[in-house]
Amino acid sequence: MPNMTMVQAINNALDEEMSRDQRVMLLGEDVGKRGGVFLATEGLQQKYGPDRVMDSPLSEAAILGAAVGLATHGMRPVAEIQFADYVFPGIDQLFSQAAKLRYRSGGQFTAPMVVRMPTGGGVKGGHHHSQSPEAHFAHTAGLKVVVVSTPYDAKGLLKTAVRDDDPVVFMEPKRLYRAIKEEVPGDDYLIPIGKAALRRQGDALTLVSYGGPMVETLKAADEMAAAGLKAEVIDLRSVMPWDKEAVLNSVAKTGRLLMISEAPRMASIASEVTATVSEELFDQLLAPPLRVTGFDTPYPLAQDKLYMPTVTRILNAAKKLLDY
Amino acid sequence: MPNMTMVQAINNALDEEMSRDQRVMLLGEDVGKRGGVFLATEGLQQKYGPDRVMDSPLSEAAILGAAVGLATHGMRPVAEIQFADYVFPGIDQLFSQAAKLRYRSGGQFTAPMVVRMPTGGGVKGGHHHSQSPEAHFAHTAGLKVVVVSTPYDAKGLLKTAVRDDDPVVFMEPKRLYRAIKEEVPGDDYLIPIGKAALRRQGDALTLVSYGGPMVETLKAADEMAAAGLKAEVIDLRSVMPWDKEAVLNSVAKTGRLLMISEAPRMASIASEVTATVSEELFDQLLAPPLRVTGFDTPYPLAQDKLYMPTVTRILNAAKKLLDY
Amino acid sequence: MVQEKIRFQPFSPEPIGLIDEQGHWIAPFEHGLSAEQMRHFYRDMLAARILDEKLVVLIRTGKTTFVAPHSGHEAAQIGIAHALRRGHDWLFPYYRDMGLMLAMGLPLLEIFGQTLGSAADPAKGRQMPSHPGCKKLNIFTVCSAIASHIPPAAGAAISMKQRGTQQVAVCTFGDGATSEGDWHAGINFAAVQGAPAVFVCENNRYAISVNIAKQTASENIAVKAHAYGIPGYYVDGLDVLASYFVMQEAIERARAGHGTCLVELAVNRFGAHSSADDDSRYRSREELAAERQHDPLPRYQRFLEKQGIWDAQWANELRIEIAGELEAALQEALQAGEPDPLEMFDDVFAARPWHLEEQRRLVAEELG
Amino acid sequence: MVQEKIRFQPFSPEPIGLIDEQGHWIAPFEHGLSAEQMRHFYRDMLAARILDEKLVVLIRTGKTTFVAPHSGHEAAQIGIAHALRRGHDWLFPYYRDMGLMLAMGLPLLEIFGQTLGSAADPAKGRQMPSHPGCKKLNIFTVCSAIASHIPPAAGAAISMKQRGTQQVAVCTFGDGATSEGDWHAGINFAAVQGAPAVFVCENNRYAISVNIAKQTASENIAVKAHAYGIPGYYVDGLDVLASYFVMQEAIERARAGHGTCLVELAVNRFGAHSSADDDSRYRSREELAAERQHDPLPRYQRFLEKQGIWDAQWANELRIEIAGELEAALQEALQAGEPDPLEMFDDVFAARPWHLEEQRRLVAEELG
Ligand SMILES: Cc1ncc(C[n+]2csc(CCOP(=O)(O)OP(=O)(O)O)c2C)c(N)n1
Ligand SMILES: Cc1ncc(C[n+]2csc(CCOP(=O)(O)OP(=O)(O)O)c2C)c(N)n1
Ligand SMILES: [Mg+2]
Ligand SMILES: [Mg+2]
Repeated sequence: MPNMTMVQAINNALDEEMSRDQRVMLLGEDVGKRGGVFLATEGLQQKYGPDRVMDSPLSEAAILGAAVGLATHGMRPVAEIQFADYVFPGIDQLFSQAAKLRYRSGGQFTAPMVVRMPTGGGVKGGHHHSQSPEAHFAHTAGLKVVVVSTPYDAKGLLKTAVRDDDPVVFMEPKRLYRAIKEEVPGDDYLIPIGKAALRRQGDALTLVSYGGPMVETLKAADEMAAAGLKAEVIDLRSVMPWDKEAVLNSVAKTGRLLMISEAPRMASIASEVTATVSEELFDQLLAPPLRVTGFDTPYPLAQDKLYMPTVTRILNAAKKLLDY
Repeated sequence: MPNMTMVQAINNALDEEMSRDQRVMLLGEDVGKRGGVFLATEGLQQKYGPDRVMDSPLSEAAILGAAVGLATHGMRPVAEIQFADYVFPGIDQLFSQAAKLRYRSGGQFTAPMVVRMPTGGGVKGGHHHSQSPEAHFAHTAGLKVVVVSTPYDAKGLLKTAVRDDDPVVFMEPKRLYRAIKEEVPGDDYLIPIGKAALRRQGDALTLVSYGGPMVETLKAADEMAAAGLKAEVIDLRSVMPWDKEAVLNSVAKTGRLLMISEAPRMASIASEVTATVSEELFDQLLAPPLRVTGFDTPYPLAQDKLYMPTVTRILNAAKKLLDY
Repeated sequence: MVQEKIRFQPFSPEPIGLIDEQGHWIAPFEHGLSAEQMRHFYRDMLAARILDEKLVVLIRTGKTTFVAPHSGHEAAQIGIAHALRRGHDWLFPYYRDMGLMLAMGLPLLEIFGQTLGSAADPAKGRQMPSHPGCKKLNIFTVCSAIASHIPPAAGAAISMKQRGTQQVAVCTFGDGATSEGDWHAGINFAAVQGAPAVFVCENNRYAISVNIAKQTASENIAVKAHAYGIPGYYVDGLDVLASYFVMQEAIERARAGHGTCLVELAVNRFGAHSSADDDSRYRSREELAAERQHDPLPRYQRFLEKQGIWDAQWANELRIEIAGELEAALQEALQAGEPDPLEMFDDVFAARPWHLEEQRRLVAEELG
Repeated sequence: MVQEKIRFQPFSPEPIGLIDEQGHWIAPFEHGLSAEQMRHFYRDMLAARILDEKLVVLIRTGKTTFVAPHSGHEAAQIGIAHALRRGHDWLFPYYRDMGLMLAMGLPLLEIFGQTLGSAADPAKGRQMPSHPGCKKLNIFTVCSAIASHIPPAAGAAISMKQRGTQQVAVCTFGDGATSEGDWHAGINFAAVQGAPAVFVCENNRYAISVNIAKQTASENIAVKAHAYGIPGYYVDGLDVLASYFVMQEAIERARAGHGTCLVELAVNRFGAHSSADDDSRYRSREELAAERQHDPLPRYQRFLEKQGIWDAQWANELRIEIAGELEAALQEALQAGEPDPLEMFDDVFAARPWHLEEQRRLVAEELG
């Protein structure tokens, strides 16, 4: 099996889906000759031509809205938003059109489209190349939301997203694009949307995270393991729908939940998960479900590292849970 | 003291602030001769002229972005978004410009502006005249978010918002515009942003809500009271920042929390409040904090009533809490 | 049908008109229409007018909750409906296009089902009245958000071009819509791709209460086409044949591979913005009365008279026939009853995830 | 200074130019500039070029993380800087305007403080390099989101008009920015209000890798002004005096109450899009070499020679002097050290609400 980085796995998934299905096409800013600013679409325009790998004008509304029209007319568009931070000028096309089209037409029209976007911090991107807007999508009925953390998942989930009959927001933590290399099957495989991955087995406490902070979460878990404390680690992979069953099963076992995410804390995915666990596992909880999240400030370039959940911050919170 | 509906109280607050401060101006779609589609700005263009009560072109980005420029140049703009559902075509102006201007300029430039918007369901408005998007604003650092439920609060909080040095999203539950009439001082008074209101004293359990569902929440509390169960009822009024102290004090006393909101459930203000309470009052809780919220579907006209928290739904959840 | 020759010039200072107020055919070419065709335009305009009146009655009698009257837009809308290939081309309409959709063959039962939000609504009563759609007829379901359908129309047109379907995407909107960013972004994308999209502005000079003078400083809407390197046609939208022939040329031009264009149809809005509006607050009754002098129906009637095919009795019978069809469909839609409340949880996705199952169960239990 | 007479016509098919490639003054009017003024343009263009080179070096040496080179834009940017009233008019710039902001008097220490994100940055190192701003100089802090500063510029201009401040809002952006919805919405609002705003496109024909041919089908950017009923000036932005005189006329026209306009300055982008880009992937080296033949600095030098005021020794001393000033400011900015981490929680609001106090405390404890 070939070794791939996440960005290579994404490129490979797009390539396979495009050759499998003529209706699959890519559009976005600089996805053509440039291959995308992170090279996720590198080589695909040369291979499939400028119609199926289309450089769009500089407008997210044009990209996302055109994707809705392409999809409802029978294509399978994969739109790229150059940075998740730039989805907002076009977000009404996702919220008013894509998310509500099936519903408002009583199932007559649908928008099977994928919206790929590099997300999260850690690359010295400052205000507008670091944000993690998944909560906005999850809060909006009609969108599925995936946030990957490994090359293997990236390929399997992206292929599933392309074949899904509803709009899927596919978020790629940019700091992981080239951070990890792992074996990724060179052929077809799918990973279902909505299923979490168990990254570590343990009984001391449950660490739940997704996307970029999976790195710090696993580091923290390993440090604890070295100290003889086995944490169970769950990677949600999908945040809408999120795998409640997997989380409840684990917390029912450990009685302790620490939710880690780099998005701002207020009304976030982390809030949703801990709120749900408190509602449903009240009696099994041995300590209050805690959150380690990004801060409720714009993303500060100067504190690129400090803003995101650090291993220390995760370990401190875990200690609080265990000492409780 | 004059009796006023909420929309009259808002009109009165705008009138007072405009006569108090020359820099205060209104802009939005149909705010002029039409007086706004809900008549919140009725009569103000006749009184203050077309410059200070400005009909804008049909673009929320133009309205919100111009407000940022007006504010940073020294005016005190109050922008009206005709329906909260229509903030999304212009939301990048709130998220990228208004919310981050003070931060990105190190305090050199600021955007003291108010964004008024009718919000919520219950008026047979269907998909795009019924949504409650407050979580999107609360999740975005740099915005204050107010959701009023009484004429008295509407006037006092709107006047405070106009004088605030940061952008304030001021949400007006349209189904309450004319539902309630109460005595509202005809002169100047302010209500601080971030302070909740205690609507009922009680010890059986704590009901926390804001905006439109305050109506059903109070009805439910009164039904319980009739049955001899005194619920404490808190109206948050501001959801960013929300009054954690008031909520914690009450739940510390009652041990039971029911959070009611008509916005979709996933990653909502309701999630934030219950998550925080579980984190901080774990030992004092006698039952799991529960949520009664809107559903995670687009807003269906046909089920205009059923979509929102009904009194029955609130009473059922309260019973669950009390029987726990 | 591909034009043999180009008949109309873009960017004319005055609106293109083919029939004058007195009903004379003033074009430099023969219209070449059969009596049957000419009567058909009248029938559809009349039906549109009667539907409008009917919907207003439904409001007064509290049977429906919303209507955006299209009286004054009939000539423009019927011109569009006759110019596109029904069931083949796509229409991306807006809420004031009920006359257009009726003329395109949207079933009356669906129209009234949607208006009443009864079980006869294919969209299960989820949207406000005046928001229909029909997959069979390629009528993209109306969305309230102004101009949000422009980029989707561009996308569909790009798909039509890439797949060589010989279809055209016709997208309608009002003058206010032209101020939205999505309007600009969508037309620009279609134009740069040379996609077969025809963007049509039904310019009634008002966006609710906002007069065009506060909407844009451009000479007219058609000149905005300069920004996209496409032709912009400025047309008298009270003239059904001008609307028809220009739309036909624009659509066939697009079908023939000559790309995107913009058409402005200058119309009047005889009613308030909607049943929720009171236009006396912002529009003088004198101004309105003056507009009503320019009613597209009488003008076209004068044309038929001049053509010697006007028959008053035929017109009266037509009126009665149409009214009867509408009433019958209305009754059927009323009979259909309420949609099932639990349908609230369908069509969010192709299948219900766990959280919607839970929420559905909650309501099911409540309803017992 | 208000123009006695109008010198320039909008919507010219060819770009307006006053100096030809050989350096001849080819305008129908006298430039009326003193030798001092003529040298000043050169000094500022040279300083801009040297700053650009310096920033690229800071990237290579890993001292900074980002730069968007402006080489090829100098004539346009210096023309703008000289046309507006510094400290009185407002500038709404974008990230490629470092040369423009330098010429407007943005202190070198602030420039390098922002570039390094050191404590010398008034914005506390919060944004990427090339994103400065300065309240004293009315330079609106750069925001990465393309075209998001257009509506704010419109709003500021509306305020200027209402309050009669005699100010003008000058707003710059690239060719790609013209496709954004906010670009359209903002200019339309300014135009319909007749606000004193001058929107300036530095058209280098690329948006990162996307050539203008894929960006828009319009003849040029200037014609997009038709959509707003305002003049659009098409100018050779490699000609510093054409840029200056047209901008001056546009700005004074706005100041005199004649409203909004659009100016297109046609320039070249000599570098990659940014330090994160590799333009060899999408732009042939031949194309680039050809562009480099049209460098605004040598052309203006030839003009000075023709005017008989070119002095090679002066130019060399100037280069050394500027380089020295830049190096000194850089060192001072380096000395300033890192910003305080806890400043992360300041300036979100005028005062910190409870949740930011809590989050700040958490980090304070962590840092010990
Ligand atoms: C994005 C958005 N903003 C605001 C509204 C509220 N609204 C509904 S119709 C309308 C006016 C539309 O005017 P125009 O485009 O001229 O169409 P007309 O109704 O005149 O046919 C407005 C502002 C909306 N539906 N969508
Ligand atoms: C809203 C938004 N979308 C995408 C980007 C990413 N981006 C940064 S610069 C750029 C190209 C801008 O090109 P142009 O406007 O021509 O300016 P130039 O860099 O050529 O001077 C893009 C797409 C962004 N910054 N903002
Ligand atoms: Mg209109
Ligand atoms: Mg460019």
